[in-house]
Amino acid sequence: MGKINKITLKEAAGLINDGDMLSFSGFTIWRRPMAMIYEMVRQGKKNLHLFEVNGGTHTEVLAGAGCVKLWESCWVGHELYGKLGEAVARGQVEGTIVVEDYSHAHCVARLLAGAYGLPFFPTALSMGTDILNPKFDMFGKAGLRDGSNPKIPLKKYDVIPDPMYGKGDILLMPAANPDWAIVYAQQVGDEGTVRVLAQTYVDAEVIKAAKKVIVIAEEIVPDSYLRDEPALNIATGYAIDYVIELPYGAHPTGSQFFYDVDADFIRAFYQASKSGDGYKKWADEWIFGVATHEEYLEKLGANRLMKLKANSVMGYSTTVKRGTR
Amino acid sequence: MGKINKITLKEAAGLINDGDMLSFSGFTIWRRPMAMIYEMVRQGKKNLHLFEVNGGTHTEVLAGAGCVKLWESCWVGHELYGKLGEAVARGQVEGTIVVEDYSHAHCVARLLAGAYGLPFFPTALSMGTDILNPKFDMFGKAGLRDGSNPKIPLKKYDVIPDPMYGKGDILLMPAANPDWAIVYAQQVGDEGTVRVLAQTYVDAEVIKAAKKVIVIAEEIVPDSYLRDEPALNIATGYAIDYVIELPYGAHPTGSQFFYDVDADFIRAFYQASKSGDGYKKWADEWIFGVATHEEYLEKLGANRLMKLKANSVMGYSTTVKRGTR
Amino acid sequence: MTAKNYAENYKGADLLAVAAAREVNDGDIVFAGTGLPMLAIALAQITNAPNAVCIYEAGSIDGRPKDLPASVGDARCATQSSMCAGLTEAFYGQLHCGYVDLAFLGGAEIDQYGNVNTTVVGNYAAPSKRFTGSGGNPDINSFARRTVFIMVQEKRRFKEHVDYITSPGWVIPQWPSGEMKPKKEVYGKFFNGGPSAVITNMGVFRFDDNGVIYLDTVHPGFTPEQVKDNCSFDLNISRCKGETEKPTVEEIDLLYKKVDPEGIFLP
Amino acid sequence: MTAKNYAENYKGADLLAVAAAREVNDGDIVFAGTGLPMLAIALAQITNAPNAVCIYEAGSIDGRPKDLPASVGDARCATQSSMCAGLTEAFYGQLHCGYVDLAFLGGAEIDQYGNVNTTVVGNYAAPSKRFTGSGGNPDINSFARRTVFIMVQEKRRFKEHVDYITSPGWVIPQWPSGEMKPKKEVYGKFFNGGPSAVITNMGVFRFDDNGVIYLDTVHPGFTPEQVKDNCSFDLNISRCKGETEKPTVEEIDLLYKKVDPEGIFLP
Repeated sequence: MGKINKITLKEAAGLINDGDMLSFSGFTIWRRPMAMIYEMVRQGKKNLHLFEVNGGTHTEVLAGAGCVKLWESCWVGHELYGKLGEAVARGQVEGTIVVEDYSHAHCVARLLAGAYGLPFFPTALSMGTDILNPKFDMFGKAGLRDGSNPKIPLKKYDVIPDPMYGKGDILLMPAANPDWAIVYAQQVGDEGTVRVLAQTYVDAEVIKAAKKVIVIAEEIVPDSYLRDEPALNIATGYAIDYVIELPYGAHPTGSQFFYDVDADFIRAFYQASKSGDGYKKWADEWIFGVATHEEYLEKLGANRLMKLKANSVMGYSTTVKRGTR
Repeated sequence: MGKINKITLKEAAGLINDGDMLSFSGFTIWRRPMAMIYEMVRQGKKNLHLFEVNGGTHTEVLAGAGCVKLWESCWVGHELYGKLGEAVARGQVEGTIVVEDYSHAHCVARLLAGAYGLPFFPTALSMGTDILNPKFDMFGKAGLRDGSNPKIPLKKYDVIPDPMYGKGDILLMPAANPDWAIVYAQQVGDEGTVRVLAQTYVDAEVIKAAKKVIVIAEEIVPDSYLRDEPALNIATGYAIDYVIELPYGAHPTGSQFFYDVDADFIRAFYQASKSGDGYKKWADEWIFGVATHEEYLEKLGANRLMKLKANSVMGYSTTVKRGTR
Repeated sequence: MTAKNYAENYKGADLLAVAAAREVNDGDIVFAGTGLPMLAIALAQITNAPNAVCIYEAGSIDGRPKDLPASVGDARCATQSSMCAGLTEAFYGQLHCGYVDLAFLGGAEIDQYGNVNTTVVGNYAAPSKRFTGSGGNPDINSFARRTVFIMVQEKRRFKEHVDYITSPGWVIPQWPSGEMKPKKEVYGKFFNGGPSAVITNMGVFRFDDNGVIYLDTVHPGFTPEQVKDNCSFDLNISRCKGETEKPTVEEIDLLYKKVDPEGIFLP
Repeated sequence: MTAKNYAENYKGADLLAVAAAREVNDGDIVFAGTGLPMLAIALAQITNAPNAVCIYEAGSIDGRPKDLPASVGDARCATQSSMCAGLTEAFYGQLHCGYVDLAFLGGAEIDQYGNVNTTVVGNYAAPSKRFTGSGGNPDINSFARRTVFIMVQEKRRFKEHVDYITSPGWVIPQWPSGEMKPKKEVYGKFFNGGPSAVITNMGVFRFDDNGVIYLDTVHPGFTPEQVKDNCSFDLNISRCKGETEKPTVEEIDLLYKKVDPEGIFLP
């Protein structure tokens, strides 16, 4: 019989040190641990090293607040609700964020290696692109590949000839093993079993690859319920270090079968994120203007949350207006 | 809307050529495609190359009949119901079967590489064992690693130093890509979606790694039913080439939620398998003595099958006698 | 078969979606990105390719959305899917495994070899502008048998050389040396194919045996010369075989009433 | 705590299972093979290690069987498991990932460094007898922090050199050269640990700092000398600290009434 280690949002964010390497659950604007993102901004985290299979609104919130020093990923934006990742782009152009680009599948390879305890993972995807241009090894140019940081590999990637079947050159992508996985999951059992609904993205891999794991649970349920259908679970209790139970903990990103993406909220953030001042005003209102997650929800208001609430059969909101018609 | 290509057991076995490389679903004495195994013996297949993550009763049935020339795996036996794989052992000792031993996780690595279209997969498991002793590269000693057989890698394995984090030497295991995956699954949809119940073993990987896939379905169900819980499915219709619908198609091995292992049947086979004559008598009765799978079931008899029938809640038989008490 | 009833009134995006849908062969396994590609595959599945299946990189395979997804990670992608897993399954279990026939992708800049840039403007080491980044574009494009790019036609987007090769075309650098070589040589036995068509608001482009882009058909209302004027490189228009087939009334109807009734990608 | 009530009547297998169960620390993540190891972990979970969890290589993680599984692939392993996947998850997602504290395994032959043979008798290239083969034994043993081997004590099984090193002990060959080296050197930064105990029908063995086996306790009814006589190598019995603790009446009761009431492994 395992048990879970329940802590508060403030305690959880307090565990994250400046300079730590972080990775997150979810996909672009779905199932991101937003409550923790906001709290890390409130606590003024600095020099974070983000490894993300893909970025999203959460990345932009952290980058806009100046929390991010290193960003390894392949994409950042807000899907239909914000074309670009303005804060990361600003950081890259102004040189305040060191950006290391990989392809999406390269990032998956790196995380899979980390999840399986392998130092690297082979892939033949995205060969012949500038992602592999040695001139664009930005961590290398910044002198970060000298082995002094155990979280940064000695090489951005390697190439070896296939010794088994002579298929030609293939890439080796270095493992990614973050200090922390910060995960949002719809259901966590009272013994720590974790279930996410609909697409699993790379959540199971993020949990395995990280040294420590914090999970924001939309709800905590009996483990025995999750164990009735074990094939649907993505992690066991012993893989989870801390659990926070927070309804709407992923807002404004979506949580399948609980609530939809808050498109209007993300559109407004995107507009604000286009300038440092704009971001600051937005953050003053939505991050520093509320002391707790409960105040944040109160500020959003009941009706807004009801509009976003997922239809329990379809798994997404059937009442929110999405398009122009 | 996909459709499935339903064929008969005889047609399916007729597709397998002498010398083909085969792999199977299941684990030791669970969920093996026994009806196809029997039919391949009836049709007198020769020189088969088996790559199996692990062997079991099905391996012994094929090996005893002299169908097997090459066997790459890590284990063969009948679990509690037969200590050794007598037919494979005889083949190895007498030199009629070329045996290439890997560890269990090495076999998984090889199949994963095959499933992902990678030429190799890294692993640090089982280093420092005689599995890696170059003197015991039996395919190499038999001159099979000259590249003339595209299914046999140029090396049994390779060793490279970790270039990313300097963790030390690590193994590269060559991909396994069989000509055929012969799979038994409890449920196949009318569009070919495949679901197995309880442990999935390496069934999803076997299906991906193989060039062609034949599935024996305990039952064919509406795809829409399987699509209501897509996270429980292990393959899509386009990955499946042929489907055979056969109740009790895995007997005497077990099928979770349909029937249990037939321990008495396997014990009897194991005793018979200890000598060539014993095997022949057994095969004359249970393989050549029945023309079809229906005759095989008739010979087993209704009550025997009822005893094995799984309790629909527990997923295994709660009436069959398993031990001495 | 009765004569087709072509639409007279349609928007540029409508023609893009329809032309793209027509690139789908029945039975194709399609790996599609967010946006117009989602419209195109959805339309194809109810017109010319009822047996085509769609994979989205977030992990849904052969989904049957009841409502149009707004992105590939959308909960709507999972409805009635054959498998719903994650990125490892999509990229390695399906794409790297070799199942994918057709990639449906977008791009910000393209060169005459089909190399696409979705990463930066200017020198990557000190860029003047950052786009979203590669996402799965180069992965899907690099392993699919055919790739269709859907793009906006502008002189500054159709370039002699793109600022950054995010996604590989027919002639690409082989690293670490960086020597430009045919994709087939760089990919060795991993080679499956490459870009087969580029569809813009002005025309449909294809690639010759040397992997060089040429104008195949020009959209109604444009001339090959106008298209050439909207390329920075010397576009080959000599093989242009005429006008792009217009959307039919039925196709436009399906697009607005069945595929995107909420007006998500088609305002 | 009240004085323990030790059993007077028990079989060799009972003591094996009980002694093995006592090797489990509460909270251990245990990766167990088929047979006695299943009895040992099941007993430990209802006695000294209620928070220990069990992984079986077929893919069930932290299962709570209502009925004793007869093998690791048994449907019974999956009942109320936290995860039920397959071998990739068990071997790579759990074992190679580094979660496993304790391996519970068997073996046919063992040498003084804890190298175990479960593959062949004689020269592998031309063996006189074939056993089942490695299965997951070397994988689980190679990455677990501690391994407990449960074996039958016979002179021909406790050998100076095993015929074939199926599963790695403390001093092992580094390939391709084959030079014998400490496991720590061969595994580099992948090193997690190695064999911590061997439990037979005659005693409990452990390993010294040089990775050499020695007799730690002798089972009631045997003398250290008798154990030494049942080894082909010169067993160190100088560190034997006395008799193995007997099973208690409660433990035997649990073994026969709760763990294996059907008499699957305990006839």
